[in-house]
Amino acid sequence: MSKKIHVQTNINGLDVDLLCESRQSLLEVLRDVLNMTGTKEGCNDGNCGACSVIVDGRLIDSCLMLGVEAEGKEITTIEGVAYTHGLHPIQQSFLENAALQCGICTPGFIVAAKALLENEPEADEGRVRHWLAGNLCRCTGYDKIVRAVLDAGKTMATQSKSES
Amino acid sequence: MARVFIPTMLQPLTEGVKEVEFQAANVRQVIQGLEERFPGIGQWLTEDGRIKPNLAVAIDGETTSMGLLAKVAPDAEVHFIPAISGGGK
Amino acid sequence: MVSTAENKTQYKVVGTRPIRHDGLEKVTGQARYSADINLPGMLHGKVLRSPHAHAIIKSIDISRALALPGVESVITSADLPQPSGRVADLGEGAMMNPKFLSNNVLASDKVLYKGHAVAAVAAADQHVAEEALGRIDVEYEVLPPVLNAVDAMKEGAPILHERLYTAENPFVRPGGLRDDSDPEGGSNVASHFVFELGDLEKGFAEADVVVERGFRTKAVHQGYIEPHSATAMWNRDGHVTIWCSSQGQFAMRDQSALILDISMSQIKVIPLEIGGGFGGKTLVYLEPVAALLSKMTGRPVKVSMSRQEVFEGTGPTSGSFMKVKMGATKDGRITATTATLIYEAGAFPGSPINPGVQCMFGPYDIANGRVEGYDVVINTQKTAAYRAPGAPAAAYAAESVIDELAEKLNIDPIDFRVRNAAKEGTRRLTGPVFPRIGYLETLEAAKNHPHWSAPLEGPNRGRGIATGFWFNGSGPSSATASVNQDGTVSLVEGSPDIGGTRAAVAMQMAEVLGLPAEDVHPSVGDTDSIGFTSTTGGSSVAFKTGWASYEAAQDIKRQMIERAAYIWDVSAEDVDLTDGVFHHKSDPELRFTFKELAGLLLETGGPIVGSAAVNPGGVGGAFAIHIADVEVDPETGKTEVLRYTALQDVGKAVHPSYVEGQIQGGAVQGIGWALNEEYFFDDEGCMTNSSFLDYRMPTSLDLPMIDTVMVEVPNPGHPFGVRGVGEVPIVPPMAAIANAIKAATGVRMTNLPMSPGEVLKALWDSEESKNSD
Amino acid sequence: MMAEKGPKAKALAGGTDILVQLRGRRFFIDRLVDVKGVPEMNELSCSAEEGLTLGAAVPCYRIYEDDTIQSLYSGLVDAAFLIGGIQIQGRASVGGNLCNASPSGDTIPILIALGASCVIEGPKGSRTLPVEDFCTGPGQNVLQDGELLVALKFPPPAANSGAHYLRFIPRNEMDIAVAGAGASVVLEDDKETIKSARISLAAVGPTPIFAEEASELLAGRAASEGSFEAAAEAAKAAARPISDMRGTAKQRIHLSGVLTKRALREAVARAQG
Repeated sequence: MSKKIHVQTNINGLDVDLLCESRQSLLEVLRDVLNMTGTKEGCNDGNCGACSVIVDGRLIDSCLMLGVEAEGKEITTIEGVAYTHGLHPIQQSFLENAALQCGICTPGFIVAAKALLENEPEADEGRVRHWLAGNLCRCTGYDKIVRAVLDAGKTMATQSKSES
Repeated sequence: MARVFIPTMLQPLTEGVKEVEFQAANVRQVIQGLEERFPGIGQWLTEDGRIKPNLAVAIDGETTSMGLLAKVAPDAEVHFIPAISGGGK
Repeated sequence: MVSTAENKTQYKVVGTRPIRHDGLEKVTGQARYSADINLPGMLHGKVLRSPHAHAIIKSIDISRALALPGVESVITSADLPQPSGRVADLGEGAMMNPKFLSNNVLASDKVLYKGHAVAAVAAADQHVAEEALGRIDVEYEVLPPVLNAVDAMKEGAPILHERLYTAENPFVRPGGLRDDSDPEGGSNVASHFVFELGDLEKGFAEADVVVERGFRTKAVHQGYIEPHSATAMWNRDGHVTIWCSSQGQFAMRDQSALILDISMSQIKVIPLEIGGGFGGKTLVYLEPVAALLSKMTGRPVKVSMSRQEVFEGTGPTSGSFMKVKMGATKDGRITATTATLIYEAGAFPGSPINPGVQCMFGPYDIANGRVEGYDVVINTQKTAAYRAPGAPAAAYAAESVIDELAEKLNIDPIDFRVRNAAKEGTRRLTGPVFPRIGYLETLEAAKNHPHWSAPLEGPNRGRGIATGFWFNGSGPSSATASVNQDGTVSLVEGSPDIGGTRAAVAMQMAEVLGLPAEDVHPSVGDTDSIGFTSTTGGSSVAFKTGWASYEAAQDIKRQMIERAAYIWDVSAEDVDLTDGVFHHKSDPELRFTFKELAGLLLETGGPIVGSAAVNPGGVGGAFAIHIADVEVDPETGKTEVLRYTALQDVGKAVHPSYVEGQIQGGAVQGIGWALNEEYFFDDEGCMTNSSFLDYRMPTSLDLPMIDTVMVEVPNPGHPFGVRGVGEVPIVPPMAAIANAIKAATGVRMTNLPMSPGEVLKALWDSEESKNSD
Repeated sequence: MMAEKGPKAKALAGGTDILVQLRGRRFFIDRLVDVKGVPEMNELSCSAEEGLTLGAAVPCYRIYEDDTIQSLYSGLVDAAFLIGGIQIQGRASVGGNLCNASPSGDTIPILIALGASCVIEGPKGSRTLPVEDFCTGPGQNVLQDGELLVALKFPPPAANSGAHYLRFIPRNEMDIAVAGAGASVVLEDDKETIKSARISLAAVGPTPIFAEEASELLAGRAASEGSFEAAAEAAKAAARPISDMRGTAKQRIHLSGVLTKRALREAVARAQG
């Protein structure tokens, strides 16, 4: 077993110190080191998006980033999407639109949708479908997921207007 | 009278007879009745005193889960068909 | 859209769209799936897999692996008892040959496909375990592989199983082995059977038009996003706990017990959330391996598959070769049909040939027919069930030929189907007659749908339809529910939930008790905490476990009525439950809300628990018709799906959103199967596209919205009219798209997938044959 | 750091290829050096006068989110926007895609079409060479042990120029090119005559191909279907594909023609403004 490396990072707003091996991916670090199992492994080669997280504002597959690269970064995972006292509009919209069946791809889709809608709440169907093409779902045929993301975008657009 | 259908691949044993009618109150009696008419056919239908694994009995189109005990109503149709094991959504 | 044919009953909960009970955990990442288990002291297992498609294992040397620091145990099939080759009944037609099952989990003397498990390692972490795999020295004697059924059936083909005999009987059995004393050699044909009805010769003589076609489909994978994972802890007292995600915790228990040769009661299987199954999580792969590694090490062991292992080591559904001949009269009446279906079982017998044959002509009333089926073993992954197993390929062949007949006769394809539609009383080709079914209503709904009449303009575009049938299943099922003092009910049921069935099952209980859906809290029990429940499969759960839940609710209702009567000192016969209120039939003063009475239970005789265990008959079959618009790029052969509508007889939709979801998901899996999905093998039998990059499942960008129409023809065999809904939507898409491609290009595609390269080739061939005319 | 370990050292930029290859045990290394912290490798400077300098570790999203690049090098934006999905574009770099030297690498043909050159630093100093000379075979490139691709340099866009890259894939995203074609054209001031053109192909040979004959025959010809057709035929002649699970050789040659035409149509349309 190889030597462990000390990494300081920030996950979901909390500063985190951790030890990991240089060969461990960020996904492994989240799941096996930190026991944050909400981020899922579907393929481990960047082709399904189940492990999507946001790093410094950018949507990525955590299986394609090393844990040691998290040093100094700000990371958002599915565990950090909900508010302290309630669900994020995207989560609520997934529930109301029945946009999940087995639920294994759901964390990845919600994180991906958050990365889109926080910048572009008015994204249209074409934009949403393109953005989500890196996230595979085998249960739903995407129809209800796309609707849920479009609906959540509307809610978020209204919210940001009423806030400003 | 129960109306009992002979599966295609057992029809060589019945010299081409495709269905027969006789009195039977349950599946056990159906098989006994078949065996009386077509000696040897029973071994294709039962094994170790029960309906063969992977074989289903349909009474009036409805697959029964009661095996040899299943009741056969007067004038019921009885079919022997391959059981369908669970597929899965 | 819901189109109600004869829905007279109004329900309060059934037919509404509450938020599913397990939803919150799934949108926040808290839901625990199989790979999310981490136990103190846990080891990680990895499986060594065969690099060859067909080889004799001459020796396995594990010493170098064991010497690696961090490695705790290495196992091979020598550590498993070798069961007999006699077929065992694991309940409800779930037939297993224990020897085949065991040898698929760990190969014994031969490896039969690339990816076949050979040995397993438990180590401190998965990187060490992976490293150890490279230190297991296996000596193989490589044999020539046989990679498709036609080759496997040839004289002199390499034989996979020296003792396998061809079961020439009507009752397909997944492989029987000859006695060792039997001198006959083996066969790759595991079974062969025939169904016949009427008089074929007469039927074809009456036909004005006859169409005959051959079809080929490839193996496709269920493609669930969650890879298999199992964690086991073998306790010192010989009891084992297994945490895994499967479609049946009892199936996992019973299969593991068979392979480990221990009593089923020594195993407790705890079902975790399941990240998709579609039939593919009905067989054990890792569970006995994790258990044995735990036994060897005395520590909990988790074994997880990579995506490549999922593709190479678990069952896709069969590839097939099919021939169909069908005749019809000028006025559009089908007079006769024949079909031969050869399904590839993979390394061990048991393709879904049987349901394929039985569903093939399900939608039609055909007086004269003959269907023949073959189950053939080849050197590829052992196939597993996949959504309506066997039916989609068969429907692709049948519905393509029907489309061609309608076209030749110049009859509208929906009208042609209406003229030949199966209805209540129609005798199926396989013998039995149909009860009340909703095929005609579904065809009518399609005919009246705006999609069918919408103009489709532009070059290279075409519209196609196809229909499909699936029996639907039932089976033993159990439910237990306890009334809480706050007026809610905790429901434990036995069916792992792969698509929202917890909600559908809880809603049926809520309906009986007059409670809102949210007040019934469903969970899926482990094998020690709920009665036997058959696997989640065959679109059976909303039906059978819904029924168990309905009966358990009736049990609660009866007991609570008795309790109210006791409190009021009246006869129970005079008390009823209406809209969630217990009341005296003639004295309006005597009433308890459900919540009020629930609060009184402990002091008036104790808690109330309702339970039911059922094995219901009364299953109603499902019919679907899909309409697809496509555009084919004539320069690249690529097919774009422009518009898609799926209509289906759903019986009674308990939770319409999740019924729509099933229809949409099934349709899209079918679209993937139609256009791009396939197992691609090199000449040595190695799968070359075992990743989500090259095994091309549809992405969100490849699809339009999938419109659904739920036609509700209640199933008279169920208290709420429920029919299974999950499987039939994968049956029509391949033919619907093939028929649309034909309309767009004039070319009929008879092989799946209809990938751009294949379509392009067909376009070139058709161009060439035109030029040579 | 790289030089110390010789062939057992690799550079890590976005990691979207190399981590998968390491996991698949395609090769074994002792050292993986994260080069994203190297300033020159993260440089992104673009102007109409100076052209574009693209640090080898710059991820794709920085290319397509840059307004200047969008207006000056829209062909490069095409390629950066279609690699993988959004998640991949958040990490993957054009430099990494080039070093990976896959015949089907989606950004390489447009680099060739745009006349980009590679800036390479190594223990023996720096050197520069045209992109079309960089790849030497599937997964093979000219880099010697210890050498590193630092940046790509693009000449300033000529007046009346336009470029486009497109590929053919069975799905609409998340796929490997069955074939791809890049084209850049410079038109005369009449905007109807081609002054010069560069055409390149992906996935139809052991390396991405610079289709010289197809490029040269366009010079001086009308920017019309007839010319595109002629170039497509020449591109087909330049293609030397294999048959594999992603496509047959015949299909790929055919697609080389189809895609060359389509790339030229769009490149000309862009040049005409």
